[in-house]
Amino acid sequence: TLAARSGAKGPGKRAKTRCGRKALHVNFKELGWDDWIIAPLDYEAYHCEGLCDFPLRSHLEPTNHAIIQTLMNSMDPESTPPSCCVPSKLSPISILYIDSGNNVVYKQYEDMVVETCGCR
Amino acid sequence: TLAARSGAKGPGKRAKTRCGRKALHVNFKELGWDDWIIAPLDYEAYHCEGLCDFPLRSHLEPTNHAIIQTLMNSMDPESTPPSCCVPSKLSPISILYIDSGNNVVYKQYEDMVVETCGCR
Amino acid sequence: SKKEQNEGTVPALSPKMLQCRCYHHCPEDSTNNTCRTDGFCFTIIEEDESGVPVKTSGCLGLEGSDFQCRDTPILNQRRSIECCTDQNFCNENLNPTLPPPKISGSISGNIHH
Repeated sequence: TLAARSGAKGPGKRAKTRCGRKALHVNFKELGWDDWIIAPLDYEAYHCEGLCDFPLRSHLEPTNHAIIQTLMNSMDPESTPPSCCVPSKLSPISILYIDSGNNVVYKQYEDMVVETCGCR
Repeated sequence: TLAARSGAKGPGKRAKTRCGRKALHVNFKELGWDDWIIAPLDYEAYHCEGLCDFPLRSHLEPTNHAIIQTLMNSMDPESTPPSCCVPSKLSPISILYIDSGNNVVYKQYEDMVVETCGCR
Repeated sequence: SKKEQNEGTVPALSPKMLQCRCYHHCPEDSTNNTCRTDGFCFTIIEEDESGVPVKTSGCLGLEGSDFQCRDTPILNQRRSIECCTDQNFCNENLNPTLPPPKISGSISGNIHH
Protein backbone atom coordinates (compact mmCIF):
# COMPACT_ATOMS: atom_id res chain seq x y z
CA THR A 1 0.00 0.00 0.00
CA LEU A 2 1.05 3.63 -0.38
CA ALA A 3 1.34 3.90 3.38
CA ALA A 4 3.77 0.98 3.51
CA ARG A 5 5.83 2.07 0.54
CA SER A 6 6.18 5.63 1.71
CA GLY A 7 7.24 4.54 5.17
CA ALA A 8 4.13 6.32 6.42
CA LYS A 9 3.04 5.59 9.95
CA GLY A 10 0.40 3.01 8.88
CA PRO A 11 -3.21 3.80 7.93
CA GLY A 12 -4.73 6.86 9.57
CA LYS A 13 -6.43 10.03 8.48
CA ARG A 14 -3.26 11.74 7.20
CA ALA A 15 -0.51 9.17 7.37
CA LYS A 16 2.58 11.09 8.59
CA THR A 17 5.79 9.90 7.01
CA ARG A 18 8.59 8.69 9.16
CA CYS A 19 12.05 10.17 9.30
CA GLY A 20 13.69 9.93 5.90
CA ARG A 21 15.58 11.80 3.22
CA LYS A 22 13.55 14.24 1.11
CA ALA A 23 14.46 16.42 -1.85
CA LEU A 24 15.95 19.91 -1.39
CA HIS A 25 17.13 21.50 -4.61
CA VAL A 26 19.49 24.40 -3.92
CA ASN A 27 19.78 27.09 -6.60
CA PHE A 28 22.69 29.44 -5.93
CA LYS A 29 21.27 31.93 -8.47
CA GLU A 30 18.01 32.16 -6.49
CA LEU A 31 20.11 32.61 -3.35
CA GLY A 32 21.73 35.56 -5.16
CA TRP A 33 25.17 33.97 -5.12
CA ASP A 34 25.78 33.84 -8.84
CA ASP A 35 27.92 36.95 -8.41
CA TRP A 36 30.64 34.86 -6.74
CA ILE A 37 29.79 31.21 -7.52
CA ILE A 38 30.75 30.12 -11.06
CA ALA A 39 29.74 26.47 -10.87
CA PRO A 40 27.68 24.54 -10.09
CA LEU A 41 24.80 27.07 -10.04
CA ASP A 42 22.53 24.49 -8.43
CA TYR A 43 22.74 21.08 -6.77
CA GLU A 44 20.59 18.51 -4.90
CA ALA A 45 21.28 18.86 -1.16
CA TYR A 46 18.33 16.77 0.15
CA HIS A 47 17.07 17.31 3.70
CA CYS A 48 15.75 15.16 6.52
CA GLU A 49 12.15 15.28 7.62
CA GLY A 50 9.53 13.07 9.28
CA LEU A 51 8.49 11.40 12.49
CA CYS A 52 10.94 9.93 14.96
CA ASP A 53 8.55 7.63 16.77
CA PHE A 54 8.88 4.44 18.79
CA PRO A 55 10.58 2.14 18.06
CA LEU A 56 13.47 3.93 16.39
CA ARG A 57 14.61 1.57 13.64
CA SER A 58 18.27 0.57 13.32
CA HIS A 59 18.78 2.42 10.02
CA LEU A 60 18.04 5.69 11.89
CA GLU A 61 21.04 4.92 14.09
CA PRO A 62 19.47 6.41 17.23
CA THR A 63 21.62 7.25 20.24
CA ASN A 64 20.61 5.92 23.64
CA HIS A 65 19.55 9.48 24.48
CA ALA A 66 17.29 9.69 21.42
CA ILE A 67 15.68 6.38 22.44
CA ILE A 68 15.12 7.51 26.03
CA GLN A 69 13.73 10.87 24.82
CA THR A 70 11.39 9.07 22.41
CA LEU A 71 10.09 6.86 25.23
CA MET A 72 9.62 9.91 27.49
CA ASN A 73 7.74 11.61 24.65
CA SER A 74 5.51 8.53 24.30
CA MET A 75 4.72 8.75 28.00
CA ASP A 76 4.05 12.47 28.08
CA PRO A 77 4.16 14.31 24.73
CA GLU A 78 3.51 17.63 26.46
CA SER A 79 6.57 17.53 28.68
CA THR A 80 9.14 16.09 26.29
CA PRO A 81 9.49 16.75 22.56
CA PRO A 82 10.28 13.80 20.24
CA SER A 83 13.80 13.29 18.98
CA CYS A 84 14.52 15.05 15.71
CA CYS A 85 15.10 13.76 12.17
CA VAL A 86 18.45 15.15 11.07
CA PRO A 87 21.28 14.24 8.71
CA SER A 88 23.39 11.37 10.07
CA LYS A 89 25.79 11.21 7.10
CA LEU A 90 26.75 14.04 4.76
CA SER A 91 29.02 14.35 1.74
CA PRO A 92 30.93 17.26 0.17
CA ILE A 93 30.64 19.07 -3.15
CA SER A 94 33.29 21.13 -4.92
CA ILE A 95 32.54 24.70 -5.97
CA LEU A 96 34.32 26.97 -8.47
CA TYR A 97 34.08 30.57 -7.30
CA ILE A 98 35.69 33.98 -7.34
CA ASP A 99 37.22 34.91 -3.98
CA SER A 100 37.46 38.35 -2.44
CA GLY A 101 40.86 38.82 -4.10
CA ASN A 102 39.23 38.21 -7.48
CA ASN A 103 40.97 34.85 -7.84
CA VAL A 104 39.16 31.87 -9.31
CA VAL A 105 39.20 29.14 -6.66
CA TYR A 106 38.07 25.50 -6.80
CA LYS A 107 37.31 24.33 -3.27
CA GLN A 108 35.66 21.29 -1.63
CA TYR A 109 32.90 22.28 0.79
CA GLU A 110 32.29 19.60 3.43
CA ASP A 111 28.85 18.37 4.58
CA MET A 112 26.81 19.81 1.72
CA VAL A 113 24.70 16.79 0.68
CA VAL A 114 22.60 14.54 2.94
CA GLU A 115 23.42 10.85 2.48
CA THR A 116 21.38 9.42 5.35
CA CYS A 117 19.02 10.66 8.04
CA GLY A 118 18.74 9.62 11.66
CA CYS A 119 16.88 10.43 14.87
CA ARG A 120 18.84 12.33 17.49
CA THR B 1 17.13 42.70 28.53
CA LEU B 2 15.45 39.47 29.63
CA ALA B 3 14.96 38.46 26.00
CA ALA B 4 18.66 38.94 25.28
CA ARG B 5 19.75 37.23 28.48
CA SER B 6 17.46 34.23 28.00
CA GLY B 7 18.55 33.83 24.42
CA ALA B 8 14.95 34.45 23.45
CA LYS B 9 14.29 35.61 19.94
CA GLY B 10 13.54 39.27 20.77
CA PRO B 11 10.17 40.78 21.65
CA GLY B 12 7.10 38.90 20.48
CA LYS B 13 3.94 37.47 21.97
CA ARG B 14 5.69 34.34 23.25
CA ALA B 15 9.41 34.91 22.71
CA LYS B 16 10.74 31.60 21.32
CA THR B 17 14.04 30.62 22.81
CA ARG B 18 16.95 29.70 20.61
CA CYS B 19 18.46 26.25 20.40
CA GLY B 20 19.87 25.28 23.76
CA ARG B 21 20.06 22.60 26.43
CA LYS B 22 16.96 22.17 28.58
CA ALA B 23 16.21 19.92 31.55
CA LEU B 24 14.95 16.35 31.07
CA HIS B 25 14.82 14.34 34.27
CA VAL B 26 14.57 10.62 33.53
CA ASN B 27 13.00 8.42 36.22
CA PHE B 28 13.54 4.73 35.47
CA LYS B 29 10.87 3.81 38.04
CA GLU B 30 8.27 5.89 36.14
CA LEU B 31 9.44 4.20 32.95
CA GLY B 32 8.60 0.89 34.66
CA TRP B 33 12.19 -0.28 34.62
CA ASP B 34 12.84 -0.66 38.34
CA ASP B 35 12.31 -4.40 37.81
CA TRP B 36 15.66 -4.65 36.01
CA ILE B 37 17.56 -1.43 36.82
CA ILE B 38 19.10 -1.38 40.29
CA ALA B 39 20.87 1.98 40.16
CA PRO B 40 20.64 4.81 39.46
CA LEU B 41 16.82 4.94 39.46
CA ASP B 42 16.84 8.42 37.95
CA TYR B 43 19.28 10.81 36.28
CA GLU B 44 19.38 14.16 34.47
CA ALA B 45 19.57 13.52 30.72
CA TYR B 46 18.79 17.08 29.47
CA HIS B 47 17.43 17.57 25.94
CA CYS B 48 17.86 20.07 23.14
CA GLU B 49 15.10 22.42 22.12
CA GLY B 50 14.64 25.81 20.49
CA LEU B 51 14.95 27.76 17.27
CA CYS B 52 17.69 27.25 14.73
CA ASP B 53 17.41 30.57 12.93
CA PHE B 54 19.73 32.74 10.85
CA PRO B 55 22.53 33.32 11.53
CA LEU B 56 23.49 30.02 13.19
CA ARG B 57 25.96 30.97 15.94
CA SER B 58 29.34 29.28 16.17
CA HIS B 59 28.58 27.52 19.46
CA LEU B 60 25.80 25.61 17.62
CA GLU B 61 28.51 24.15 15.37
CA PRO B 62 26.28 24.14 12.26
CA THR B 63 27.27 22.06 9.23
CA ASN B 64 27.37 23.70 5.80
CA HIS B 65 24.14 21.84 5.02
CA ALA B 66 22.41 23.23 8.12
CA ILE B 67 23.47 26.75 7.12
CA ILE B 68 22.18 26.30 3.54
CA GLN B 69 18.93 24.75 4.82
CA THR B 70 18.46 27.64 7.25
CA LEU B 71 18.92 30.15 4.42
CA MET B 72 16.45 28.25 2.22
CA ASN B 73 13.98 28.25 5.12
CA SER B 74 14.41 32.00 5.49
CA MET B 75 13.63 32.41 1.78
CA ASP B 76 10.62 30.09 1.77
CA PRO B 77 9.55 28.62 5.12
CA GLU B 78 6.80 26.62 3.43
CA SER B 79 9.09 24.66 1.16
CA THR B 80 11.98 23.98 3.52
CA PRO B 81 11.87 23.26 7.24
CA PRO B 82 14.50 24.90 9.49
CA SER B 83 17.47 22.88 10.69
CA CYS B 84 16.86 21.08 13.97
CA CYS B 85 18.22 21.60 17.49
CA VAL B 86 19.77 18.30 18.54
CA PRO B 87 22.52 17.03 20.83
CA SER B 88 25.98 17.71 19.39
CA LYS B 89 27.92 16.20 22.30
CA LEU B 90 26.75 13.42 24.67
CA SER B 91 28.27 11.61 27.63
CA PRO B 92 27.74 8.14 29.14
CA ILE B 93 26.36 6.95 32.44
CA SER B 94 26.92 3.60 34.12
CA ILE B 95 23.96 1.47 35.17
CA LEU B 96 23.79 -1.46 37.60
CA TYR B 97 21.12 -3.85 36.42
CA ILE B 98 19.92 -7.46 36.36
CA ASP B 99 20.23 -9.04 32.90
CA SER B 100 17.96 -11.66 31.38
CA GLY B 101 20.22 -14.39 32.79
CA ASN B 102 19.61 -12.96 36.30
CA ASN B 103 23.20 -11.73 36.58
CA VAL B 104 23.98 -8.39 38.17
CA VAL B 105 25.80 -6.34 35.53
CA TYR B 106 27.49 -2.92 35.75
CA LYS B 107 27.63 -1.46 32.27
CA GLN B 108 28.47 1.93 30.74
CA TYR B 109 25.72 3.14 28.42
CA GLU B 110 27.07 5.56 25.83
CA ASP B 111 25.37 8.83 24.78
CA MET B 112 22.93 9.10 27.69
CA VAL B 113 23.46 12.74 28.80
CA VAL B 114 23.40 15.84 26.58
CA GLU B 115 26.50 17.99 27.01
CA THR B 116 25.94 20.46 24.17
CA CYS B 117 23.29 21.18 21.53
CA GLY B 118 23.71 22.19 17.90
CA CYS B 119 21.75 22.88 14.72
CA ARG B 120 21.84 20.16 12.09
CA SER C 1 20.90 -16.24 24.85
CA LYS C 2 22.38 -14.17 22.02
CA LYS C 3 21.64 -10.96 23.89
CA GLU C 4 24.08 -11.95 26.71
CA GLN C 5 26.67 -13.02 24.13
CA ASN C 6 26.61 -9.52 22.73
CA GLU C 7 27.37 -8.13 26.15
CA GLY C 8 30.06 -10.61 27.16
CA THR C 9 33.35 -11.40 25.49
CA VAL C 10 31.87 -12.60 22.20
CA PRO C 11 34.23 -12.74 19.14
CA ALA C 12 33.79 -9.64 17.00
CA LEU C 13 30.49 -10.19 15.17
CA SER C 14 30.49 -8.88 11.65
CA PRO C 15 28.19 -5.86 11.88
CA LYS C 16 24.63 -6.03 10.55
CA MET C 17 24.48 -9.92 10.63
CA LEU C 18 20.89 -10.53 11.55
CA GLN C 19 18.28 -10.30 8.80
CA CYS C 20 14.73 -9.32 9.74
CA ARG C 21 11.41 -8.89 7.98
CA CYS C 22 10.35 -5.24 7.78
CA TYR C 23 6.97 -3.67 7.04
CA HIS C 24 6.14 0.08 7.27
CA HIS C 25 9.31 2.10 7.26
CA CYS C 26 11.98 -0.16 5.86
CA PRO C 27 15.37 1.40 5.13
CA GLU C 28 15.49 3.22 1.78
CA ASP C 29 17.99 0.71 0.37
CA SER C 30 16.13 -2.42 1.53
CA THR C 31 14.76 -5.04 -0.86
CA ASN C 32 12.09 -7.73 -0.40
CA ASN C 33 10.99 -6.22 2.90
CA THR C 34 14.28 -7.24 4.47
CA CYS C 35 16.54 -5.22 6.76
CA ARG C 36 19.79 -6.09 8.53
CA THR C 37 21.00 -5.20 11.99
CA ASP C 38 23.65 -5.80 14.63
CA GLY C 39 20.86 -5.98 17.20
CA PHE C 40 17.30 -7.32 17.19
CA CYS C 41 14.35 -8.02 14.94
CA PHE C 42 11.05 -6.70 16.29
CA THR C 43 7.32 -6.76 15.72
CA ILE C 44 5.04 -4.20 17.33
CA ILE C 45 1.28 -3.84 17.42
CA GLU C 46 -0.13 -0.45 18.29
CA GLU C 47 -3.26 1.60 17.82
CA ASP C 48 -3.00 4.34 15.23
CA GLU C 49 -4.61 7.75 15.73
CA SER C 50 -8.06 6.40 14.87
CA GLY C 51 -7.70 3.42 17.23
CA VAL C 52 -7.08 0.88 14.45
CA PRO C 53 -4.51 -1.79 15.46
CA VAL C 54 -1.45 -1.63 13.15
CA LYS C 55 1.28 -4.26 13.12
CA THR C 56 4.75 -3.20 11.92
CA SER C 57 8.11 -4.90 12.06
CA GLY C 58 11.74 -4.29 11.32
CA CYS C 59 15.25 -3.97 12.74
CA LEU C 60 16.47 -2.44 16.00
CA GLY C 61 20.10 -1.63 16.57
CA LEU C 62 21.95 -3.23 19.46
CA GLU C 63 22.50 0.20 21.04
CA GLY C 64 19.38 1.02 22.97
CA SER C 65 17.72 -2.37 22.55
CA ASP C 66 17.75 -2.79 26.35
CA PHE C 67 15.34 0.15 26.43
CA GLN C 68 13.33 -0.27 23.23
CA CYS C 69 12.63 -3.98 23.69
CA ARG C 70 11.34 -3.37 27.22
CA ASP C 71 9.26 -0.36 26.15
CA THR C 72 7.46 1.54 28.88
CA PRO C 73 3.87 1.71 30.12
CA ILE C 74 2.21 4.67 28.38
CA LEU C 75 -1.08 6.29 29.22
CA ASN C 76 -2.62 7.36 25.95
CA GLN C 77 -1.90 4.54 23.50
CA ARG C 78 -2.10 0.74 23.55
CA ARG C 79 0.97 -0.96 22.10
CA SER C 80 3.12 -4.03 22.57
CA ILE C 81 6.58 -4.78 21.17
CA GLU C 82 8.43 -8.10 21.00
CA CYS C 83 12.11 -8.53 20.01
CA CYS C 84 14.14 -11.58 19.01
CA THR C 85 17.60 -12.52 17.81
CA ASP C 86 17.60 -16.30 17.60
CA GLN C 87 17.51 -16.59 13.80
CA ASN C 88 17.07 -14.60 10.61
CA PHE C 89 13.49 -13.35 10.12
CA CYS C 90 12.60 -14.53 13.66
CA ASN C 91 10.17 -11.61 13.90
CA GLU C 92 7.88 -13.39 11.42
CA ASN C 93 7.00 -15.71 14.31
CA LEU C 94 6.36 -12.94 16.82
CA ASN C 95 2.72 -12.19 17.53
CA PRO C 96 2.40 -9.41 20.11
CA THR C 97 -1.11 -8.61 21.22
CA LEU C 98 -2.52 -5.27 22.29
CA PRO C 99 -2.59 -4.89 26.08
CA PRO C 100 -6.09 -4.64 27.57
CA PRO C 101 -7.56 -1.13 27.55
CA LYS C 102 -5.70 1.03 30.06
CA ILE C 103 -4.97 -0.42 33.49
CA SER C 104 -2.30 2.05 34.77
CA GLY C 105 1.09 0.62 35.57
CA SER C 106 0.94 -2.47 33.34
CA ILE C 107 4.19 -3.08 31.42
CA SER C 108 3.90 -4.15 27.77
CA GLY C 109 6.88 -5.45 25.81
CA ASN C 110 9.14 -8.41 26.39
CA ILE C 111 12.17 -10.14 24.97
CA HIS C 112 12.24 -13.54 23.24
CA HIS C 113 15.45 -15.53 22.95
